[in-house]
Amino acid sequence: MFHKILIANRGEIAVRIIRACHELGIQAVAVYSEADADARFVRMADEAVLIGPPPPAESYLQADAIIQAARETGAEAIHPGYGFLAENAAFAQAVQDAGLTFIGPPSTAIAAMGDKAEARRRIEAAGVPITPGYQGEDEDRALADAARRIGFPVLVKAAAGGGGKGMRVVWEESELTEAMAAARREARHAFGDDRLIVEKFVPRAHHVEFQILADGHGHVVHLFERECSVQRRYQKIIEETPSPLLDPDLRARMGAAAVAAAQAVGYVNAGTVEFIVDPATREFYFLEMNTRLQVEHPITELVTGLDLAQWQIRIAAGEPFPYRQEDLQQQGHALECRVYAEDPANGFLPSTGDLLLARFPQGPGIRVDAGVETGDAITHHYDPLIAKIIVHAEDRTAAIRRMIYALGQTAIHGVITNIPFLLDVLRHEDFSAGRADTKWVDRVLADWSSEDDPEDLILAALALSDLMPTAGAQPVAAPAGPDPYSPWQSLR
Amino acid sequence: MFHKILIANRGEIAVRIIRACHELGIQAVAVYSEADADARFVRMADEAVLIGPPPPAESYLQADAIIQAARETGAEAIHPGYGFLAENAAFAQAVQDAGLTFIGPPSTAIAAMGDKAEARRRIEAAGVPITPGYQGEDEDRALADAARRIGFPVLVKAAAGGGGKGMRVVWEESELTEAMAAARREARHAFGDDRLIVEKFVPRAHHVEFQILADGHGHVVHLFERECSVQRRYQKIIEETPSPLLDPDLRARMGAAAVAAAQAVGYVNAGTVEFIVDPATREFYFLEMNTRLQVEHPITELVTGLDLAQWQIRIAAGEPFPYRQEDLQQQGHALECRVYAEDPANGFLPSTGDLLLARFPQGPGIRVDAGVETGDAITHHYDPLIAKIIVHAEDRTAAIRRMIYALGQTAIHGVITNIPFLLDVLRHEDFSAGRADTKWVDRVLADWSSEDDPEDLILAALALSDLMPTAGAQPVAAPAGPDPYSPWQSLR
Amino acid sequence: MPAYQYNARTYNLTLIPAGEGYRIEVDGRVIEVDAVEPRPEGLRIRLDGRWHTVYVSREGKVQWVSHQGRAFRFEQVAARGRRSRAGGGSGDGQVRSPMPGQVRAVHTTVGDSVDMGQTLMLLEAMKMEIRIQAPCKGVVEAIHAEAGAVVEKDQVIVVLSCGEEESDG
Amino acid sequence: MPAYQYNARTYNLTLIPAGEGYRIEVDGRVIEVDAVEPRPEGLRIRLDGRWHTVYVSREGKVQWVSHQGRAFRFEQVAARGRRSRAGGGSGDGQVRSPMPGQVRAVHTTVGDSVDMGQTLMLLEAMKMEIRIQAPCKGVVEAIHAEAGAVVEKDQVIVVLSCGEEESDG
Repeated sequence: MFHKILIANRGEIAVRIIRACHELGIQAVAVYSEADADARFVRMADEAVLIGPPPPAESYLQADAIIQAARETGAEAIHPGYGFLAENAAFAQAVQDAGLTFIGPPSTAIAAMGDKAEARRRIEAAGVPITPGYQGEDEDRALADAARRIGFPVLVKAAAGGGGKGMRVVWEESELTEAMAAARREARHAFGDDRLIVEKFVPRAHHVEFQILADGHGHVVHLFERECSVQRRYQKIIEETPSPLLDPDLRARMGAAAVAAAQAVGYVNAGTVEFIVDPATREFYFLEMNTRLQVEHPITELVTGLDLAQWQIRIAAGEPFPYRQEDLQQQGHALECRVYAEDPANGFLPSTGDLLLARFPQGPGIRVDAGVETGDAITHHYDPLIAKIIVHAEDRTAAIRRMIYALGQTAIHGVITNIPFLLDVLRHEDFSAGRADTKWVDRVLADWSSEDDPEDLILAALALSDLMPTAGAQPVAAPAGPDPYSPWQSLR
Repeated sequence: MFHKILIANRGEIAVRIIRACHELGIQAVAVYSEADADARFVRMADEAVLIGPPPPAESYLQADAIIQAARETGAEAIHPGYGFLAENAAFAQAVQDAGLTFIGPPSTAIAAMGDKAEARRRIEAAGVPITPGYQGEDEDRALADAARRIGFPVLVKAAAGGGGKGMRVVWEESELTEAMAAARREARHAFGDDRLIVEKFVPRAHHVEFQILADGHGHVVHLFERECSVQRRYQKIIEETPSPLLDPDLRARMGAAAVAAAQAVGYVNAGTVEFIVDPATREFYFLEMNTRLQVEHPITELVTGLDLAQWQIRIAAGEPFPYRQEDLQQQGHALECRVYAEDPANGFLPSTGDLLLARFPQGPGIRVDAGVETGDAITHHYDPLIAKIIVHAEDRTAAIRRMIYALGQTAIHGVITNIPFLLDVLRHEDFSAGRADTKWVDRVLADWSSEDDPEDLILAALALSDLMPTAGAQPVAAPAGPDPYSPWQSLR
Repeated sequence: MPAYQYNARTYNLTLIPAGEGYRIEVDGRVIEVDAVEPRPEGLRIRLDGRWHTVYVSREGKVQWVSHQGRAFRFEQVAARGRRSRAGGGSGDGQVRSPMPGQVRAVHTTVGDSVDMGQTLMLLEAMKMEIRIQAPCKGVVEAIHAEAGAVVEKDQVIVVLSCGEEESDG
Repeated sequence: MPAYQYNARTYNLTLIPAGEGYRIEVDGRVIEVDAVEPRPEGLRIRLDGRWHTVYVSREGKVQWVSHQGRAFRFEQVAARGRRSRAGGGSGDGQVRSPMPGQVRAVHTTVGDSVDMGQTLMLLEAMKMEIRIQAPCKGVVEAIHAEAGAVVEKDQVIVVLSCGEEESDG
């Protein structure tokens, strides 16, 4: 087993990986940008190395600086988290070339799956169904011809990308030129690669992904599905498992397809095979494979009882995965809500500021993966994710009830959050019925606004608020003396 | 379903039940003694009623005052928690007579199981094995004759009791008279009933208990076992499930016996059937049945995925339990450690005081059931339990590792705790091997003392401690003005 | 007697002790509070016999109040005051940044005539790209942020002189 | 330069700034601290290149320090001081309560001759019953707590005059 691991990421996922390291008795090295000098993941790490200024391109995407930090601190392996360099095959290769272990798949598997066109060819050859699409010459004219052949609506997306960046639904031909330009621009900024592909768009599709785990000894299993259809503009906001759409037969067929997809590229470590499912025909199509830990991995951990972050490390260290497919099962139902710093009543625009209060829920079946605490800052440099609220309960009804309770116990002051929006989704009859598809939010809740007027209790608290000490407004670590960094003075 | 429930208890179990109520959309009424006016469970409740001074006999054991509080607040049901009135048949009957629902078994079942002699007769008739013993005339002379017949060592214990109170192992006849006197005294104080019984003492016995759940429609299941052998003087300190001692066959036979025991007394709601198991012969004997929720119920919740506190309420409201025995299974491994305010290096004597700091662990697979927060007091009036640290992981090795991590993240200042002792138990090779019997702690760790000298890091922190603001020493809710309860002034 | 604004509405509050609790007047309407207790975790308030824990945080003139997952950001104002100029509107031709972020590109220059809806700038924050569009047909009078600059929410980034027909829209 | 006691041992501390960190002398021995940062959750200390978070709380002269589940309760004393009379010992015939609790019964009266180990009192706390036994053979000189009384830890509850043969045991 490793003695020391460097985490090439920030925020909640860095916190998650540090916990996994510490449980396994491994020291954790953080790397951080100037904006994160006081961040929670830095405070939790055994060592921390500054790698650059706030913009990701100058810090968290600086592969050389990160590998250098690993060398200097004596870390034997690098965990990339998700985002940033997690799906960068060149980085994985550079880590290996530096004599370190990359905690993730081989760079060849990342490269194969990272190129969407290449991925579709490999996956189709493995017998996994894919949507009709085009992955040939990357010229606007060729793409436009393909779009016309496939028939509108089509999806234009980055060959290199994921997460909705560089992705556009094009409903009619007149929109195609601007959509391709915008997609290329976003793809270039996000991935440094502006190649596009085009494919058939399936309306009312559900997004159902399968977690897979492959050890270094040829053993590949799936850890069942995650239903991620509740999305706003391609951004997942609520995930759950089991999927209300699947039955045991469809689950088994999709799980087998996911395993086949992983095997087609010689996959090792944790990965996710994303499918779209047509609820009318119950056909499923390969969408893409994410060659890293997902944001929503905790719901799989809760229903399977396995610790995915620890298994990533254990597999990278050469440990065989001991369970056969038939040993694994889903127990109960898990839900995850992503609490974002954004204003749902104001077009979901980002909201930044200092967290005057970050109070997270506690209780049986409630898990919180957060990268921040009271006093921390939400800046415009990074992802607006404040925390993931995750619940586990005996069935879907109980899980929804528990999530509503948990969000009701959450209090975030200092930035606006999407919690009222999440609560309205959870209470919506379409969601209860499991009918939400990937466009449901954009279609049904496009004009969402919260019940706006503060009720009597809120106004009473406002009138009485001077009764409370203004803890939030004071620095949390108020200095004991004139200079907190000078104990010499305060001890005299 | 109920609209409002009164909780006739305090501390962590009152917090646990309030959470269950709130998740189910039920209002919770707390009752409290003068010592608990500022307690966390009171702050969490929707309503709270003062019922008397600190001594339990004048507050939490005041059945009439509690029933009166339920009437006045319009609560339709009373949840007794554990301890206090939870296993008092007369209280259960009085609640029912007042037209309210007692969230627990029928008073007849409590009475049958509460009287140990009666319980042994009923259980033996149901075909469940019991230890050789004596439950006849309750006179010292008759008990002494029985002890000689059974053969030393024998166990002298309260007919009405549980939890080690009024219980003594008597290794030779010369100790018998004083042991009976002490047991009667403790039994009288604890239960108001000083009758005793005597039975065979099985050395190296494991304590293995089965959780059962019976709905009001004749459906009884067991929710598997809890291994509770790690005890200090009859006080459980670490519990786990599955038991390292059981195999599937023994588990199935004991589970069936537990269900038969419950059925023998017409049991309804959650209960626990305690057995002792002889590790040499793998014979098991009925010990007693606890007719209420156990302190250690969370480990069963974690491996079965069921919420026992919620099911107690749902069953009391008439809901049928929907799962058959074969639907239920144990997933992974769960451990609970009881963090007590006691000084293990000083004979485990109680330690009281204000909690300058109560920092509990967080992370995947970690659950904390606590009745206190930073700033709360631990008084001599009640149980020394500060918190239950509970973990769930894929197997026993991972669960132990996770518990060691979780206890290492826990920081309690203001009272001495048993955490260093718990850590040493968790790291002991006998515990790792699953060999701990109920006397193991008293036998092997009798002379326990912590590695005493503070290491360099501790001394460095001591020298540097003036760098920190003395948050712990200040009142947590520092007043904003001269009088925090007078907003009129502070608003002017 | 403080007044607070939320969503363009002003709440004038009066607090009068009444027995164990308070009588709160909000613009003439009365809320009776049975009792109140400040606690480390929040303000406990008894309304109609039931206790609630409400979380409050203050920072300067801003008072946050939240309960059951809903957070309200109130701004203290002079009593009977009117809403101060804030929020991401465009109104009189002052184009404000609707979010904090970085200017990715500027698509116009001073003196340009622009149509309503024409893209003036591209902003990026938290991996999101937002087009800043002209709120009216008009002429660009000033540009206050260049490519690469970091802007705050509500900061004026472009000033237009709007044609009269759209200016009061 | 403060001194602290823990478990009858006194630690005399000297703190000297050294570069980014500190040099700490403990009774002549040196601990080199690379760096230190006070954080809301605790004191972050870098020793031998590795950061640790140590939790500290102060209440009057008592300083709590904890790490990895082990909590130390230090008491500030005058430098080079000796241990103050504390802890639940018996020593010179002063019998102290080993825990806070309530006196359940008193089994002796002033003037009684008692044997070593004889039960003087029964105390109860947190549902636990503890026998207070005579630490020596001797005569009861004073009883400072009656049945029902609440006593603190280390409070003197009985005073014995010990027979000479046991008094230095």
